[in-house]
Amino acid sequence: MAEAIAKHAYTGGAHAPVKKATFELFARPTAKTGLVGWLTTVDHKKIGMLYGGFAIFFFLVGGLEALLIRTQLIVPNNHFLEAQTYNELFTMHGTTMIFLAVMPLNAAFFNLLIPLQVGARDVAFPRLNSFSLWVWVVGAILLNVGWLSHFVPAWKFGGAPSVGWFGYAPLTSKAFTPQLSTDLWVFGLQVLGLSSIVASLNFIVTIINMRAPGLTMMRLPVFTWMALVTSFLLILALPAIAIALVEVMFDRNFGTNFFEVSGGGQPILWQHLFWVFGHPEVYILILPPMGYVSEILPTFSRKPLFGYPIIVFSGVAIGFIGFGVWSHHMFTTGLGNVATAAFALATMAIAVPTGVKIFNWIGTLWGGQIMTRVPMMFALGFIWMFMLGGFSGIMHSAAPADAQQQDSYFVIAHFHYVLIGGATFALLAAIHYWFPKFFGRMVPEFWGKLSFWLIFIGFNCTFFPMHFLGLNGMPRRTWTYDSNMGWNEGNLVASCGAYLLGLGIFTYFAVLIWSFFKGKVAGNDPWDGRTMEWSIPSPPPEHNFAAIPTVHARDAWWYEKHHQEEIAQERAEHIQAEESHGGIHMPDQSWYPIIAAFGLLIGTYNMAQLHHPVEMFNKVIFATHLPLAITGLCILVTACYLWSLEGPGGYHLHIAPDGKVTESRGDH
Amino acid sequence: MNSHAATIDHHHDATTATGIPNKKLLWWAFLASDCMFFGALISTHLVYRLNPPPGNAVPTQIFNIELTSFSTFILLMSSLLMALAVNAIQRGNVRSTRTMLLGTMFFGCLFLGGQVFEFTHFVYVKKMTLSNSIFGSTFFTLTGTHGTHVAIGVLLLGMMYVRTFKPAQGGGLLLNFVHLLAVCVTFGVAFIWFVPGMIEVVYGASFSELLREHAIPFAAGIVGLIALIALGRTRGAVEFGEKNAIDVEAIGLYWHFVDIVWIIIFTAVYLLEYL
Amino acid sequence: MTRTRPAYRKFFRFAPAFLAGLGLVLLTSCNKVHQVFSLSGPQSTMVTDGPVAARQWDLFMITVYVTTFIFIVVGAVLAYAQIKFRAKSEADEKSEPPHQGHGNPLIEIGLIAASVALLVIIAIPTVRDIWYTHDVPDEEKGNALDVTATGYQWWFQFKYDTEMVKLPAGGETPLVTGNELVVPAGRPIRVQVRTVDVIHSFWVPKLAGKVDMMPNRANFLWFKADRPGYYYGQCAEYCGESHAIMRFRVIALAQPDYDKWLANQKQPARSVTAKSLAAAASVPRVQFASMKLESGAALSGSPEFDANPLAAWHKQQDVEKDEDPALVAKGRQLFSDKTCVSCHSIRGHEGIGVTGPDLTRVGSRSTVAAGVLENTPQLLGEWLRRPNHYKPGNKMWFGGFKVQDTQGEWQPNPKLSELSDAEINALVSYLHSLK
Amino acid sequence: MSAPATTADAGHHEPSKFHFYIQIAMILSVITGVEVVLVYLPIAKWFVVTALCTLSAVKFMFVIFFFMHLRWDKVFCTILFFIGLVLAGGTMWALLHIFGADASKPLSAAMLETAHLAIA
Ligand code: HEA
Ligand code: HEA
Ligand code: HEC
Ligand code: CUA
Ligand SMILES: [Cu+2]
Repeated sequence: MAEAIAKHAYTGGAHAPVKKATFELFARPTAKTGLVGWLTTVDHKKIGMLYGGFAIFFFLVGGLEALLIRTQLIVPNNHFLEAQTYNELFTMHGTTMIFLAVMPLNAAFFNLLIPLQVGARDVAFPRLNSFSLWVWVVGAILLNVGWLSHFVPAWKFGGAPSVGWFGYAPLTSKAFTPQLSTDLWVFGLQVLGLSSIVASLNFIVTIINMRAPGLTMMRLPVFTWMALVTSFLLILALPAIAIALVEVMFDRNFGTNFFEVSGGGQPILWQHLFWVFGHPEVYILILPPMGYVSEILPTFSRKPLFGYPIIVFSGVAIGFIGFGVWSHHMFTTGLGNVATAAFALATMAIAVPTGVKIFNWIGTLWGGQIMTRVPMMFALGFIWMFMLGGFSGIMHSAAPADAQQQDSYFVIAHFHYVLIGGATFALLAAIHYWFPKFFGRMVPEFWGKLSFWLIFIGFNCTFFPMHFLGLNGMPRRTWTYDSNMGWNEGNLVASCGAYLLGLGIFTYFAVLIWSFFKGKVAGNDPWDGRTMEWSIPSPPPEHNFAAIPTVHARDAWWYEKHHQEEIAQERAEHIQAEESHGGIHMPDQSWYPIIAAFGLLIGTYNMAQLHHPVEMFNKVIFATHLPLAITGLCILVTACYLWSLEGPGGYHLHIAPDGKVTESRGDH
Repeated sequence: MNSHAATIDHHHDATTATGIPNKKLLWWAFLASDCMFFGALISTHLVYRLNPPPGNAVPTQIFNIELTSFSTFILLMSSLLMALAVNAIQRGNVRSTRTMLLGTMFFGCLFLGGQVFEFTHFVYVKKMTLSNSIFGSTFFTLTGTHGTHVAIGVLLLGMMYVRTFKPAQGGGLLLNFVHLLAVCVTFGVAFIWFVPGMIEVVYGASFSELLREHAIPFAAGIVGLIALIALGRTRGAVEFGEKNAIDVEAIGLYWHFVDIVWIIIFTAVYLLEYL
Repeated sequence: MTRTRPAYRKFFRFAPAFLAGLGLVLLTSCNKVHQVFSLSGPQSTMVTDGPVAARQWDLFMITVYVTTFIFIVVGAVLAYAQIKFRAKSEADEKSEPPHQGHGNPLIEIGLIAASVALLVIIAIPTVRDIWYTHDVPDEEKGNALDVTATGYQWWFQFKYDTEMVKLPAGGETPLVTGNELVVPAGRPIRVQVRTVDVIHSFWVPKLAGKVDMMPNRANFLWFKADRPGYYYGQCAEYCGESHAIMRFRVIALAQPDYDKWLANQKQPARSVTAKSLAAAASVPRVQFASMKLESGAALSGSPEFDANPLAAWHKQQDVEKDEDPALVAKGRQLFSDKTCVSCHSIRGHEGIGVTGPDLTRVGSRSTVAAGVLENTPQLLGEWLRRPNHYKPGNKMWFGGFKVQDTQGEWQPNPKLSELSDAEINALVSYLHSLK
Repeated sequence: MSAPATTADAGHHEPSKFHFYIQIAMILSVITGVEVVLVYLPIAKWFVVTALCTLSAVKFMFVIFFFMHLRWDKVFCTILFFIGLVLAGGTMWALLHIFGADASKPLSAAMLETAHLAIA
């Protein structure tokens, strides 16, 4: 009985009767490859790869923006860029790197790995997952369309957003930035937030509810734990910025007074709401990387993670304390002594759980057999660099000292150490580590190591001098500086370092592309891994597991490798049981998620310019964008409705004893 | 699998690791997130109440506490009906579920109508707009967001209601769509024009005047209502049944949440002003 | 994974050691690198000149000591583990896996306790200094000078709340200056920071950390200059297009000098008459042919200026010897005719505007346009000719030299758009006569 | 499975909570009534505020535990929801304290005060 339910309720919904005569607006696509296959996919691995591909593209774009920034600052009083362009560049650099590069890269790994690590066939809500992806794309488009006005005068967006990545009110009010770019920034972030919330809800349910038998919470791989904490942070932190963005949007479009001083508004409220989100956000960026590192270090030390429960607990603690420290970004806004002191102390407290992680990673290395493969080098680089970044964070937390550091290059140094030395290093480690799993090919060691050293050296040359620039009084977000300030050499070194770093990044990705086509074919388990994803073929088949595994220990695969007979028998039984009740159920692809996202694009794009007339072919078509905005929202609602009627659908896979997979639809 | 062959335990799902159905978990997580949404909104409102600027609206001169208390009561009743709808479907009673869903929507509509009345009253009679005072900005945004939640709730309930008619043998998408349209039109007209109008009448406006003023929407509403009644008759076997209890329950969670948010708003935004 | 170790491995193995060595050599020998890490610029937070900044630096150093200590300890252990436990050979990697140990709670608790203890070392002075840096200490309150600094996009206005000047029309008003805050050394200064538009921030690194100028908030900070000096300040909160060059200066003077300066400030604007001239001038001093400035140059301080800025500032206070009364009078006329008066005030002369800095004594300032250009005749002329080149988006260009048409497009203002060299010459003479 | 579900064997269902729900709803309405009356009663302000907060909290709990079935569901649902609730509550509490502090008095409100002083 329970098995029967299992089969149906796997996708969580109603089971359609056998002979269905649904009036279908769009036939459910079945193509697994090709454009349609990718656009309508609900397979978590494909969605993960799409996330990853887009994110890497935007990482390069953000990096290019950074290189332009560094080029402008290479000498004093430079005229390479105009002030306005520079402001657009750093705004978009920050926004891109955070929302369009690191977050989606993490989302990519969530998608790729969570179902594999918990032993599931997909996420809990596969179509919702595809919706998150396409909504994210909508947000990325909205944020970046502004660039077009630099190339096509007809697009009057007023350039890319230029309010800084935290868009402090009242600079975002219509009086100071009347351009459309700011509206697009507001809507872009809002849409990205929606995407993240939806995706996170999905991951939370997947991790909590779709664990394979025997996989208790305290056996969950650390990466998955960190993904869970991150997802919680996302659903709890994003609402704050969502409300703040709504308020700005109302201020800009409907004359409300939230941040309008003449009406009694207090712009500081924006800062509070932003950082209530913004600080947890930085842990959203770093916790998944801590997860990657916690997977990679044990693998290459050939030892389990030291102090697993404490690492997990400290991750949760970081997430929790992270909600109580937001005002450390506002030490200079005159919070009052008590609040300043309270937030300073709370901020320092975060060093403790973070330190615990560092200590346990060292504990993991201790007594191991360290194999310095490329992922391991990035992971070790992560520990070193993140520690340095954490220390400058502690320096910030001493509020009176921060009065000198805030908005100076010292902050830039701090957060690039944690964001690049931390998050990015770990991501590069992760990409390298899991590349063989998802593409079935190895990345050559030599080129990997070369790119590591280029990146490591370039990174330190770029950002180490920035500490000194900051202490020497160089403010951030300045498009130019004078030659008598003592900043010339530091900036020159930093810019040269940035080029080196760029070269390293270029090498890294060029090698990946080469390996994709020409790399040595990897086996299922090239690194002698410890978690479940290494137990299945590379690249993983559509259904992930021929049989849902039963988990017996914390490092599930490691355990299986050392208890092979027992496991083999268990496996065979599982396969048989599954086949006896109809085979492996797989969800159907669907058009509706992407159509809904398209509706959202039309809706938000037009809502952003509500008060402008719609012009086409030099003619005013509508007096406002309202009709188009409503059209977009109607598409969205209709698509969601059809989506709910469509049901999860599905087909079955049957695995023959010789491993051949066949597909069956309908009757069973 | 047959619905009478198995007892469906509505508090335990054997297919998930925790025994909590996926959908229920999703909605509870979403509600946790929604707490932060309203937390941020209510904070904004209260923060601006702490130190009001000159020229701010004076809430007690604007509010109509009788009407708001009545709305609160209405929303509580809708919660009751929602709970009963879940109760009914968990016992496999589709008929009763439909009635309860309609009832919930009806009360939701009354609440929304009350809010539409309140808003227009504040704007045109009390001269408090979204933009002429900070109180107006925060008040309308907070209660408006809540109202939007209610409206989305009504829409979701409408979709659920229509779905209970989905024939067992499939097909009928078009009819389904028309049905949903009828729901939208009827309830839309009810809360945008009819209910606020009736409140005016209670406060002394003339009914015939009202009819004349909104003749077109009212006509549309009546057409919608007739369509609803016509389409609402049972036509053969339906797919919807006890196994869908989780779907109804999920929407129920949302609906009750909107209710508890109002419990807080009612105290924090309205009642406390009277002290 | 090849059997034999490729040669490159050797290189990579020694890379860290090589790097560390290279770093050390560079650090100790090369002068350039020395400059990178030296913190003695005009906005250094290390070379402090007042108690607030000194406290902040000392606190910073405490954090540095503590974290360096941790870094050395943790780093040493980490480095040791990395070297000691590295698989020495291919065979090592394939051998029996090491003991699968899971952790040790005692070590963990010990480390947590140690971390907390180290944090307490930072926390105590942090809390103490939050209170110290917040407001003037009680015993000095009576001696404090109150000023109000107001941020505008992209310049600063300074108001001496207690120093009143007589208005020509009768009544009195607090003394107002722009972009240069002159204060007495040795006395605590309490600055109320305000803004008229977006958020700015008041930051004079050598004297005190920054406090933001928040709209709708009564923020303030205090500082004291230990000795007379010329201090660089900068807006530290991103405030729009020209945030980068929203600068200002604080000049601390010995009390007698300050009193003299104040007395002069309270006078109406200086008028040049033939009688007041020391010697007759013949040639116009401004040579516009050389006005082009190469990129990369110092705009706000020439080498002579930088050698001793305070002295340069004092020199700037002196009336010029070779003034041409006719030219000055022409400049004064132009100042009205060209509608400069609508934005600027010159107390005692024409001018009622408040959207731009008060120019009553603009000739005695050491910089033009909020610290962007040194106030030489040549650079002042540059400013008047191309304000938008030196300060993109500034409100003198957009609003003065350019005005918006009905479509919202910026069109040149026929009155102001292009000033001729002769006009600029006259205006500069006039503005520089205002000492 | 497509038969109208009313025919299903009632014995397999859990007992109906119809009357129970109605009782809860009545309690909720009564509490609401008491709240509205409370604000008009001439009693000490602190008492009314405390009473209002308590009563709202009681209503809140009634709805989530009975109407929303938390009482009958796995505790994890309760924990999940309370994470959000506690964080939201904590953030609100912190924000209200920060904005209630003297340092946070906005200039516009201060203006109002001086205006009052001028009149007085
Ligand atoms: C990945 C992102 C990330 C991470 C992990 C962190 C981690 C930390 N950050 Fe950082 N931070 C940012 C990203 C991040 N930050 C960004 C992007 C900004 C700027 C935003 C902007 O303005 O644009 C910022 C700004 C910022 C500020 C505001 C500066 C300012 O604008 O004035 C502060 C102030 O307190 C701060 C503090 C901290 C602290 C205390 C930590 C701690 O979590 C660090 C803890 C780690 C360690 C301390 C190292 C390891 C610990 C040990 C070895 C144990 C022993 C140590 C001790 C006992 C000290 N950060
Ligand atoms: C994860 C986040 C992240 C990452 C990875 C980076 C990466 C880099 N950042 Fe980052 N930075 C931020 C987040 C990040 N930054 C944020 C949040 C801000 C604050 C913004 C604000 O103030 O609002 C900021 C601000 C900031 C500034 C300060 C600007 C200012 O205040 O005026 C500077 C200046 O040097 C800088 C430099 C760099 C450099 C050199 C890199 C390098 O690491 C980049 C390396 C990558 C490359 C060099 C790419 C190489 C690519 C190619 C060679 C091929 C290109 C091809 C195609 C596009 C197809 N950044
Ligand atoms: C639309 C208003 C406006 C008009 C008209 C205008 N200015 Fe200005 N002026 C400003 C503003 C605003 C600034 C500050 C610019 C900045 O630093 O961002 C300024 C700065 C200056 C400065 C530098 C002041 C200092 O303290 O550094 C001088 C000198 C000056 N203006 C002279 C003139 C002259 C001469 C004219 C007429 C030819 C003129 N201005 C017309 C608005 C105006
Ligand atoms: Cu003013 Cu930056
Ligand atoms: Cu932070």
